[in-house]
Amino acid sequence: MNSPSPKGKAKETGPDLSVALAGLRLKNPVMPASGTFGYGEEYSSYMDLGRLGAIVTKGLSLRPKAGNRTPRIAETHGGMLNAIGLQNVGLESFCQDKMPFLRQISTPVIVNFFGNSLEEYAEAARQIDHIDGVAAVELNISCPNVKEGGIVFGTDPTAAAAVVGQVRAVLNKPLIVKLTPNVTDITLIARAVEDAGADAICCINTLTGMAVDIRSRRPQLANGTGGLSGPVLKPVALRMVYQVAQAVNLPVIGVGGIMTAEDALEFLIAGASAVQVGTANFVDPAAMIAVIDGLDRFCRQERVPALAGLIGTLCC
Amino acid sequence: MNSPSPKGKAKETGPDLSVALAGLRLKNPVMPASGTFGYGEEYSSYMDLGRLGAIVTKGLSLRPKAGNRTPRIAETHGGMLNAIGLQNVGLESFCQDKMPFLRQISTPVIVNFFGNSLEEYAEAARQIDHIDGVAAVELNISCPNVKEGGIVFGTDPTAAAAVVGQVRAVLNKPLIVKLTPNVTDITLIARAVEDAGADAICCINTLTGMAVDIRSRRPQLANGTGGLSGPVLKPVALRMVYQVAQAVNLPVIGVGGIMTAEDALEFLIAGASAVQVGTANFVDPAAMIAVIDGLDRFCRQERVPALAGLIGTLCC
Amino acid sequence: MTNFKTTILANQEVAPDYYRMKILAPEFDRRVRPGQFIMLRALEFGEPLLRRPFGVFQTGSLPADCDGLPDKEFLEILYKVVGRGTTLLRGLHEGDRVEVLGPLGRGFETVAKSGQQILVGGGIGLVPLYMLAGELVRQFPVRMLIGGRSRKDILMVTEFERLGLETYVSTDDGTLGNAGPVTRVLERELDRFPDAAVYACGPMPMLEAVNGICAARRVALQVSLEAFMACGVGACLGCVVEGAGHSEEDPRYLCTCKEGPVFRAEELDWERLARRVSEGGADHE
Amino acid sequence: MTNFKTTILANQEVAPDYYRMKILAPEFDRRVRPGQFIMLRALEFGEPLLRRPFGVFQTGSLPADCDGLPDKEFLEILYKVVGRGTTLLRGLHEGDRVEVLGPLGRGFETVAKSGQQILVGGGIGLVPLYMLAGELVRQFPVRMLIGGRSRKDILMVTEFERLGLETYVSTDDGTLGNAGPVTRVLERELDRFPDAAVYACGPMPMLEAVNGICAARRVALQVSLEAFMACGVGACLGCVVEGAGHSEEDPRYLCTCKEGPVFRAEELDWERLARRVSEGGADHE
Ligand SMILES: Cc1cc2nc3c(=O)[nH]c(=O)nc-3n(C[C@H](O)[C@H](O)[C@H](O)COP(=O)(O)OP(=O)(O)OC[C@H]3O[C@@H](n4cnc5c(N)ncnc54)[C@H](O)[C@@H]3O)c2cc1C
Ligand SMILES: Cc1cc2nc3c(=O)[nH]c(=O)nc-3n(C[C@H](O)[C@H](O)[C@H](O)COP(=O)(O)OP(=O)(O)OC[C@H]3O[C@@H](n4cnc5c(N)ncnc54)[C@H](O)[C@@H]3O)c2cc1C
Ligand SMILES: Cc1cc2nc3c(=O)[nH]c(=O)nc-3n(C[C@H](O)[C@H](O)[C@H](O)COP(=O)(O)O)c2cc1C
Ligand SMILES: Cc1cc2nc3c(=O)[nH]c(=O)nc-3n(C[C@H](O)[C@H](O)[C@H](O)COP(=O)(O)O)c2cc1C
Ligand code: FES
Ligand code: FES
Repeated sequence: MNSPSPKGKAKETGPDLSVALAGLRLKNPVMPASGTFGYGEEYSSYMDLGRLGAIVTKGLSLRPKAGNRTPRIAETHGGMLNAIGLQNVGLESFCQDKMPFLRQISTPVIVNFFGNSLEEYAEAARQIDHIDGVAAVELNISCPNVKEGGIVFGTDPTAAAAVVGQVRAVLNKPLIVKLTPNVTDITLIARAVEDAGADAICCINTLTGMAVDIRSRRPQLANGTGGLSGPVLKPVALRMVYQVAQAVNLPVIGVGGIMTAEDALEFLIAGASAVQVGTANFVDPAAMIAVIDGLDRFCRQERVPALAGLIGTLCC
Repeated sequence: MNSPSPKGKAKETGPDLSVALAGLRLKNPVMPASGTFGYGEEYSSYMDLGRLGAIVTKGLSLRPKAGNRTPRIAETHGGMLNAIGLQNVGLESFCQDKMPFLRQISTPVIVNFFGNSLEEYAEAARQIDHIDGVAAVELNISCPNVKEGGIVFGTDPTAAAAVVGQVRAVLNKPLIVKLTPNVTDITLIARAVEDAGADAICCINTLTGMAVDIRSRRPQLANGTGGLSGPVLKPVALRMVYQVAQAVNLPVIGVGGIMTAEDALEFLIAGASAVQVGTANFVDPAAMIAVIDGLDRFCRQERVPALAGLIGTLCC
Repeated sequence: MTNFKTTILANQEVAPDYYRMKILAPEFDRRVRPGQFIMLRALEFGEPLLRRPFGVFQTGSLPADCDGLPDKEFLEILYKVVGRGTTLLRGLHEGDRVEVLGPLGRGFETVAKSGQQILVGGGIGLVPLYMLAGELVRQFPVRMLIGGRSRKDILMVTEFERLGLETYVSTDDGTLGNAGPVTRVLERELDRFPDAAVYACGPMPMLEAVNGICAARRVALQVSLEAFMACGVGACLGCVVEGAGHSEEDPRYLCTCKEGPVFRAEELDWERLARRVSEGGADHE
Repeated sequence: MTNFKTTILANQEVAPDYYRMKILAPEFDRRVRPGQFIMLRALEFGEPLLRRPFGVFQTGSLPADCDGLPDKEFLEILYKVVGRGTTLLRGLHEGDRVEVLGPLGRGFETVAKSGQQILVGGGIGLVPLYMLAGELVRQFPVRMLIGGRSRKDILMVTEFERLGLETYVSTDDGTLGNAGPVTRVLERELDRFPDAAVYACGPMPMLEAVNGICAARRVALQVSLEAFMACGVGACLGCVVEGAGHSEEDPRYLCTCKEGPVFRAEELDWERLARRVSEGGADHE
């Protein structure tokens, strides 16, 4: 970090916000959570995307996916439920229509993807590995294994290891595995995923929840249940990030309810090497920029020369 | 329901709010959640305790328990974390000092209790079974089995069944089993508990969470992690109540984030036969009375003659 | 598309549960098209978390105070109090801070060649039609059909009349204007002007009826839809509607926030739209 | 102990970050003891969820308006803005609605036989001492020792003086009154009046020092403690402190909300108290 910052004014060098993650060096630890930032373009008029530590895409699958019927979202106290159903344009269209824009952004692109069988996961990974301009992949294992009775890959250590192993076998790019919080002991899954070859762990996806319309006596979501996100998630996400960071030797990306720089700092201190911001983007399209600026301010105030020095410094 | 209501004015009979639960008939489905209402007396100056559907005590153990160091509570967005550590006066002192007051209240008393080994659970159950004036017991299985490596009883179907079986063997009173939400599949636990002889299921206890003080870089709770309660919990609780009500043939008590009558109705419609109000008592000491009055109002407005008719009527 | 923090200039009740809110918004006028909307939230409130979508009713400017400052350009919304977010909005006052994301989405196309322009607004659905009417009336004869359940749901009639439109009111219960659905007036007017262009906004059942009428007569129709929204910019995919030709195998979802809220009728899959539950302004008539 | 919804009569800044709030509270005066507190929340806000505890600074009544209504009895709190809840309180105005639970807890005992009464208040900790001073001064000579970090943390000196007390101010940085800790003044006064009774409220380190001094001289001491509170009525067991003789085997927890906030010094386990982290007003000096 000897070179002067590109847009740098002629004043003293600011704190170093950069972090290392699964072989990547990020200019700061802040990136969007998959599914809350589209394919980047949607928010490009609200911020300089190049300021982000990385960009994470909406979850992609081999073929386009229709997603669920509407209503797909419902608001709850301090959070929201979503049952989008992983609607996405599919890998082919992503390469053609979305990647050209993303390649122009001067920040690493992380592709989030999923499948409904081991084969789908592996084939998707094979294809993504060849996409030029993709810095890393994020494997969403919160999906049911449709072929094998529908158990969610990420809720069972063996199934989680299997899918990670299949993907690892065909993938050269760094592999981030995103865990579901709907489990008894997330450290068991984290360890299985580590052993199967993951380079980093992203923690957490949404908690499964429900809301009922008492007049119509129907679930508020057409799908019945949905994924809970937003500030409500933070205490659970923080606990799991802490547990996982203790349990494995991989870097952890913290996600769940981050709205402010203070929230992000809680995750970094608890052991996260980077953070993702999801629902907050809906509340404020410039939320991530505010988080980055806030991290910078905190480091100056507290005289922290390098943000990475705070990672995992929780004293218990 | 032929007798005129005791304090009844000379107007038409109101809606019937009563519900059946594990052999008890409750005048309405609203009761406090264990640990948020002390031993009843604490709130007696704010309401007529006799109006409650039942009273549930703070969790009790064979011997007095010291609980955790402080800070024991921290507020989070839309909820709170607690790590009280099950501090309680112990069964003996409960019988001597608390029961005489509770016996005077014209509503069923439900004793919540826990242990740290199968033997402790069984011995506590044996003693409670003999306490005059206790209508039912609520078994909290969110505790670690200290003797067997510390795994939490309620997170494993076999361990859950074992503790319920032991207690069932010595208990004549109705047995409610309270489940922890920190599991992959709550229906597995619910079915195990049903098979082991439970009369009802209470769903849910707190989600494990954490909060970090970014200046001191310590957890906000002395205990590190704590239990998340309050409105944030509602979507998860509702989902689990719905799942459990589908999975077992026992009545379910819904608990988690209930603040208003509308919240309670969501739970009843999703399949709960009764509801417990916890954190809301701290926000408003008369919260339960407001919930009861609100249920009454809803039934009048929607012309529901008997509230029990709404239970489990969710159309999916 | 910008996001800006600003202040409320006025927030007045216009009828029970209906409010007009003027929001300071310099240069908004230049950027907004009739039919576009904003996502609004009150600052300094944690709850509700998400912003709420509102059509832009009009833009304008208040004369400068004696303080020598320039005129205050504003955007105005007209809203009905239906739940948590709008209850909170109702409680705000002049000077309170809000945050506005917008203008968002695709507005009405006004590419009609000639002829009668018929606007159909049901309840609060007349909001996006006001700016449209103002624009159309400069070139075309415009007829405004306003419908509602009852007298109290009929708003802004004088305002529309002042634009110089022919305005027809109907209420289901006959407490104001013609008794009966607004679609009956539409049919009558289309009998007279069979090649009119129609623009509609209102509750879903009304829109379906309007679509049925227009489709049968091959009359060009644009509708403005509602949906639950989280982001408002096409990122979350929460607000989709099924487009024409949609199927499970070949999904053709359209984002109400980005590809809408205004759609040409033929872009939509009306059969599936009709099956939507509890969305799309059912509560807002 | 009641819970009542009421309105704010005034909410004024008295120094940067310090506010006085008068709350309409008929008949509160009759029920409250010096040292008791209330749990307060603003209505119509979902966040923060839990009420916040505040000592009662004083009670009083505002003269009736010309409207023929009776005098407005109020209770007054004095608070420092430190976080979410107090930031929200600062933003409230006359007429805004709040909910009050109280009076709560055990106040000061004023059973002293005779002699000097010495009150020691650190920062915002002087709040509960004001009513106490007013009560004591009717019977005894009272000395009020006010300490703070700096000039800006010293409040209400004139108010205390007006009660007719001897008032001594000290600041750590010497910007007002004596330079040095308030405990130095306490030692000096105790040298002069060795059988005085002492009453203290303030940050934990100050209370410990005061306890050390009083214990060594066998002077009767009452302290008012702070703790995080959820219920305020003894139900949640969130606010406990270790009582004298406490051990794991024979736990002697006392609820700050119910058995306190005022304790006789000998009731407490001072060694364990000293080990408490981040509670008890450390941030409030
Ligand atoms: C593009 C667009 C333009 C709109 N323009 C206007 C307008 O000009 N004036 C106006 O009064 N309203 C308008 N609405 C509807 C408005 O957004 C909702 O009434 C508002 O979000 C309700 O918020 P709430 O918190 O008060 O209600 P909630 O508490 O969230 O819900 C109360 C009820 O309102 C309904 N509802 C909630 N959100 C929406 C939504 N986004 N779309 C449809 N129904 C909803 C639900 O069915 C629910 O039963 C528009 C909606 C969209 C999508
Ligand atoms: C019996 C009692 C009487 C009190 N009397 C007064 C008073 O008269 N005037 C006054 O200004 N304050 C008083 N306090 C402290 C006051 O309750 C807290 O400052 C307030 O709750 C902070 O709320 P917040 O949401 O602004 O801060 P938060 O956002 O909740 O926290 C900000 C910081 O304040 C501290 N804090 C938060 N809550 C408490 C608490 N309950 N006790 C101690 N520290 C806390 C925390 O360490 C945290 O770092 C009293 C506390 C108690 C227990
Ligand atoms: C509307 C929406 C869509 C989402 N889509 C995806 C997805 O496609 N893939 C994925 O791994 N996570 C998805 N998530 C989960 C988020 O990436 C994130 O894990 C979660 O929202 C918690 O973070 P938050 O509280 O900051 O929103 C989605 C979340 C939301 C709200
Ligand atoms: C301070 C506190 C203490 C609690 N103590 C107990 C307990 O002793 N036994 C038990 O089974 N649950 C206990 N709980 C859990 C509650 O009974 C309830 O399951 C949980 O708080 C969720 O409900 P709520 O969101 O309405 O608070 C406690 C909760 C709180 C907040
Ligand atoms: S509201 Fe998010 S995509 Fe339309
Ligand atoms: S605050 Fe609940 S016991 Fe004291």
